[in-house]
Amino acid sequence: MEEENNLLDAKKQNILENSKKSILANKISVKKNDKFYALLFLGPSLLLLILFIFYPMLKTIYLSLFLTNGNGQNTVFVGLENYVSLLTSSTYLASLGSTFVYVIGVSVLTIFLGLLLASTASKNVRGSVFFRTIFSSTMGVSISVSAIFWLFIFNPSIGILNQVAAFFHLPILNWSTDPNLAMISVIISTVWMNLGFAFLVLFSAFESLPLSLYEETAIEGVGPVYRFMHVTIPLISPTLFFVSIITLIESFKSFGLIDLMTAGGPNNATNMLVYQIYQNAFLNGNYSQASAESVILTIIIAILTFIQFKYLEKKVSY
Amino acid sequence: MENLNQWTGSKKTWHYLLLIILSLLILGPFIIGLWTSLLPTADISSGKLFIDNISLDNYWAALTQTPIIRYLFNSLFISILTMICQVFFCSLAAYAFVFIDFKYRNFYFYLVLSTMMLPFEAEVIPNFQTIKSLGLLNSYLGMVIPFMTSAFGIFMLRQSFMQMPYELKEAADVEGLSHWQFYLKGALPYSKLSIYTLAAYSFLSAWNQYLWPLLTTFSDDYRPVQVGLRELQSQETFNNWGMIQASAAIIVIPTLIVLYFGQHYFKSGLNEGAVK
Amino acid sequence: MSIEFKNITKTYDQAPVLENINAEIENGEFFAVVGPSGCGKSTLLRMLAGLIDITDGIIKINGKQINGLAAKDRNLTMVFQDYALFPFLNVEDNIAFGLKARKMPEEEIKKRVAHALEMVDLSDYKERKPRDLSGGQRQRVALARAIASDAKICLMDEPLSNLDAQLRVKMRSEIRDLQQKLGLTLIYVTHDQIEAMTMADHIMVLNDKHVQQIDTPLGIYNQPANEFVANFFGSPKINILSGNYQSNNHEITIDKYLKIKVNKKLDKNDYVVGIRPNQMDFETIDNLKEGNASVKNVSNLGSQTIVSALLDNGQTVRIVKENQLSIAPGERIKATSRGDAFVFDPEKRNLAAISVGV
Amino acid sequence: MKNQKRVIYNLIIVLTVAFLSLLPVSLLGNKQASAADNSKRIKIVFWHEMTGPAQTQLNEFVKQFNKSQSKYQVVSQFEGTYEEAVQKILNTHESNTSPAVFQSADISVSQLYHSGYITKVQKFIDKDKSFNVNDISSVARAFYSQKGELLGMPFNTSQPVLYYNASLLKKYNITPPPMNPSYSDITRVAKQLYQRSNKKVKGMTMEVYGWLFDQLIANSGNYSVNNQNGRLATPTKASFINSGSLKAMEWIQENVKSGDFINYGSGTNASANEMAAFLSGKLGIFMESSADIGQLTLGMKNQKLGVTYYPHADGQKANGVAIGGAALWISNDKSSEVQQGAWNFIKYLESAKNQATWQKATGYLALNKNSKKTKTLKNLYKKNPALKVPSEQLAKTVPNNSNSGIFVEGIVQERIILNTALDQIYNGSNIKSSLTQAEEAMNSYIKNNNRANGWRY
Repeated sequence: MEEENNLLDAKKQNILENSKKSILANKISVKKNDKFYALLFLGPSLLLLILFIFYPMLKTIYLSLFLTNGNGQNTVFVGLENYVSLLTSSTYLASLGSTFVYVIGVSVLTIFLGLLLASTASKNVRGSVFFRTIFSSTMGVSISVSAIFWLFIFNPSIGILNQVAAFFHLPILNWSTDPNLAMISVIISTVWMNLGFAFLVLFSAFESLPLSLYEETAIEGVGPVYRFMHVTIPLISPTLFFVSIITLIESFKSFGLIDLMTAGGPNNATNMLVYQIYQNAFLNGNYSQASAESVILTIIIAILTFIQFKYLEKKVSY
Repeated sequence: MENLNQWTGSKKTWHYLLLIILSLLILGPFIIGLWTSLLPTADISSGKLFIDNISLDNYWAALTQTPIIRYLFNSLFISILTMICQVFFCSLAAYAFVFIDFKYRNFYFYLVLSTMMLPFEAEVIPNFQTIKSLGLLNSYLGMVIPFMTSAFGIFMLRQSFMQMPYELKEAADVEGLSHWQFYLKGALPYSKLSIYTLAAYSFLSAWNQYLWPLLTTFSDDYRPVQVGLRELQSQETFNNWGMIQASAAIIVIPTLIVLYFGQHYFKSGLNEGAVK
Repeated sequence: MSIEFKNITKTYDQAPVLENINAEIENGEFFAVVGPSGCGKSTLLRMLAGLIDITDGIIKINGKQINGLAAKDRNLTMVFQDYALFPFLNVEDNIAFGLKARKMPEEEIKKRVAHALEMVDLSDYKERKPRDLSGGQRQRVALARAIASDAKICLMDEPLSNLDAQLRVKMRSEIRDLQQKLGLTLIYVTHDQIEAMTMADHIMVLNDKHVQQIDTPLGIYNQPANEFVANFFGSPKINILSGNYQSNNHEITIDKYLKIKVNKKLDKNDYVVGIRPNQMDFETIDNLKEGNASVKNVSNLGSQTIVSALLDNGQTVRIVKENQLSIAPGERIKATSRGDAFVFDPEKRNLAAISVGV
Repeated sequence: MKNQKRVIYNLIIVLTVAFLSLLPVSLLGNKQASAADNSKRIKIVFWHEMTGPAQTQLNEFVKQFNKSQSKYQVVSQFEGTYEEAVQKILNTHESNTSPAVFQSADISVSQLYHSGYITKVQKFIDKDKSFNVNDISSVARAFYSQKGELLGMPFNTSQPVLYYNASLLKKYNITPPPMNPSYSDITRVAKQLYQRSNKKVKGMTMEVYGWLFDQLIANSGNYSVNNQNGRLATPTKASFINSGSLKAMEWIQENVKSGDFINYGSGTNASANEMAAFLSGKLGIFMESSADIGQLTLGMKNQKLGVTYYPHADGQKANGVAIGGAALWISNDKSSEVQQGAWNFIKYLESAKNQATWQKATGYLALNKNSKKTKTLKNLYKKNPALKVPSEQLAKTVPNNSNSGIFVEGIVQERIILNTALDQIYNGSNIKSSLTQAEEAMNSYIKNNNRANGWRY
């Protein structure tokens, strides 16, 4: 009897232990390595983004609340004073204004000319591949090269533009000193540089237009202009939106061409947001001011990017 | 796209005329730049542009008297390094977001995505300090490190990885491939096209870097072409226009080659990554 | 290689998808898991494969608990619905893919790949890329990959659902042959009851998070555990009719001509009766006032005729006759039962009694 | 697909070939440097902002210095404009790339003084018996001194002067301006040139450059900021509006109105364009640093260059102008051995012989009093008497607080602010309101800066 009892107990014990084991076993995941791999794979990117994007953003906000001395150390806490002085400074407001003029000018021209190039190149005639290569070629031009090409073209005394003007007895324009002309010259150079990219993207949208729609409108006897406005444009509107927003964002961040062509002048006419930041921080040593300007720039870019995301969300499943 | 048989001859002529005019507008700056690069500087600065004593002297001068070759090498080195790093780190992160199950995955993804809202141009001050304290001012690494990964690249490759049938991953699991093995032998070759696109894109954007190298390079040993050309331009107070145009021509050629071969990937990749 | 599921439960975000699954699979058995889409059959397969975690319960292979063991350590292979072939690898490399990952010696890989290709009759296609193959050929590559791995357990997840009907029939027998030849323990997930019936040794019917029945194909056909199983198997579909139980003569009456004898005493008044269409009969009636149903639709399949008719009490029945009939919609008939029928509990829908003949 | 593959392979091949072909060239470049870079030598990194012929000559000095001794190896690096360089120097301090010795301009005197990043050259002068500081122009030294101590060693020194194209004037039969011209003297020449050339030649320009404006104030004996240009105490306010600046700007606007004035804007491009126009005979008169003489004489092969003193208001004596240019400074973040090397290099550059060579090559004025005894300078003056003009102007100047530069932080800021005002004025804005705006901007800058540094404001 006792033996049997013991046996039973032992059995019970065994069952208990087994169930404990099974509970433990269940906790072990078949993907136990995943945490390690997630860290290994995502870690580097996350670390880099934190170190070079998130941390500096917070630091920039922090710096914008202080005054900085000649050596770039933040010394006196001033709260939002830097922002107040920025937003009441006529220079900064003028800079905001000229940035908007520049951004709008660049975007409108880029879209318009990009559409013109893309629609012209989309017709399959002999040699169209050759023309497409030409139209996209400015994508391979870097900032410095573009600046040098255009600086020479716009050079008031020896530039080709004024030489041609002189030849035809047209008025000689002072491209580098007239504020309006300088703005135009910077816009033209930027648009020229942007065109390759805009053309490439818009052209691929034209390429993927359904042929059947064209055939149908042709049957219905719709004119080309009407068709372009009411069939083509709506069909490529997602691409159009993409190109516009990218161009907007990129032109808000313009720096290189301005630094090379006008250095913000004349009379601050082309002193855009990023050039202001550079000028204040790395020429004047006024880090607090530059930081406040950086924060304002970030807000503008963030809003635009957010609009882009919202739009993408409809198109792309995350 | 349109039935060309219906096109009358004059319509075709007008179309070609338009194509040629647009081509000239696009090519104009190239042509003017290349032409002046063949002229003696003295003639350029006295305004004589339409002359016939052209020569390659300016090119010879640019190659021998300026560090332009060094600049080109620096740019090439930085761009290739950035390209390799970006493809590597972005694809790893994108892989994690698609094929690895971990806590708060979506949170991390949105975190990464949100960096696209923060412009690098607005963060140069603290980043300069960081690079300085890492002792990386005036070095290749200093110019590459902040751009070794990008939210855009991660996003694009994630989209591309998500288009892979998940069964491939399961098959690989059953076959006993580790994440690393599947990443190398499955995910990367499957998404080749997107990888090439990111490579081409990151190469060009690294090549076009301007502000950051301007701030962090202090000697010609490390200056890339963009900044190098700026230095050349400001050093030649006389504005040795011929030589500067020649330098620009020397620099524009490699990118045009990359563009010519990479065109297809830019187009498809940009559409994949952003529009569709 | 025997397999055992013990109280398997799977929940996603608190919502259960499988509850208390129990099953035992013998070595060398062809075990089909059948159920409508979304019933969790693929989930079960993936838990066995080690691709997803088990929330609760135990899975054993050869008596050894394998919870938490990584997929690669379970020594099994899997064939997927979409074949899971790498488009950038040719047939040969696709088959060798896993073997290379396991760092098997080159010689051995060559031998196995050649053998597997021979088994599926694709030796001439080894240089091709998947996109240059037909659907059936791709499926065979996936099979070859399973063969090459030498594992004795093979899991298949609806492997034939992307093929056309004719090819599917052909592949069924090929897979069955392979399984026999290689002595595989095969777990086969499908939503197609015919596949399960024709191929499997045992079938597990899954629905609504639970196992409905595990039995041989005939066992399932002849003794469905509940109305769902009865409904799921057999073509054309079983007739489910409601009737009243008369305790005095152990009979369930559906209408005046349709009556089922029950061989045991039941305790409720209303029951649900399942009669397979081939267990029903009818005769045409000229007088419109006679009979109990009128013909609605007639499908002549050549070897058999399927007639669907509306009973006067509003229920629809399908009747199969093994010959060609000339009968038109609208005609009056008298529908009767040949005798075989299942009686289901009206609430739980479980099998309550079986009627075998009158 | 196959096509893609081919494209990719092509691309890889092209890139690899390009890379490999550049590799040996750049490695060679490195090797040459390292071969000369005798590992035993102490490396002295030297940052400068010289361009054109000055850069060539400076590099030549570096080469000769390295040859002249075997202890130090000076490595010169170009750092852009003066404005960029100051900030780079401050930003890189105590990093592995910062220079041991650097060239920094008049604009940075106060900033560097307060930064605490420099070792005053006075320290080396006091120790080094082989160097007689009195050989160096006292006017130049005063500019870079504070409380009697020399902070940086003046190196490239210039004077703002007025250039005119003598050949053009002759061509149109115009009497050249006198050696010490008044505003109306210049106006006359400019107008005549514009009219007689049938408006083909612009009469005059003054670059949009705050330094030139400051010199106009200095020449009138006024101050740009209070506390006598910051020489008495830390400045607290700008004083851009004074009798001197008003007269000067009225003079400019008079010429703008009559059409003979041309505005080239500001920045590197502006000065380049201005120079190009002058050389190509499209511009008659401009005011710039005397440092441009070298380039101008080089560029005017067949034309004659005229130089005069900086112009002054009518009916007033010229007070004299401050020096321009830059000094050499020693960083205190390097070992004393390196600093000593830097000092030796500075000493080398200041020798009578080298200063004479420097002036001949660049147009910057020789600072060593003994330089004028050298053959180099004697020959130079004999050949081209115009080159003597800036030196004479410098010699005639009696230093006072008005013409010894502005001792205030943020001169870069001041220049930018002034550039804005000048641009407005050139484009016809009201002088007083433009300058008031500039003053306000500068005042708020000074206030914030003083606040940040804990000074009186």
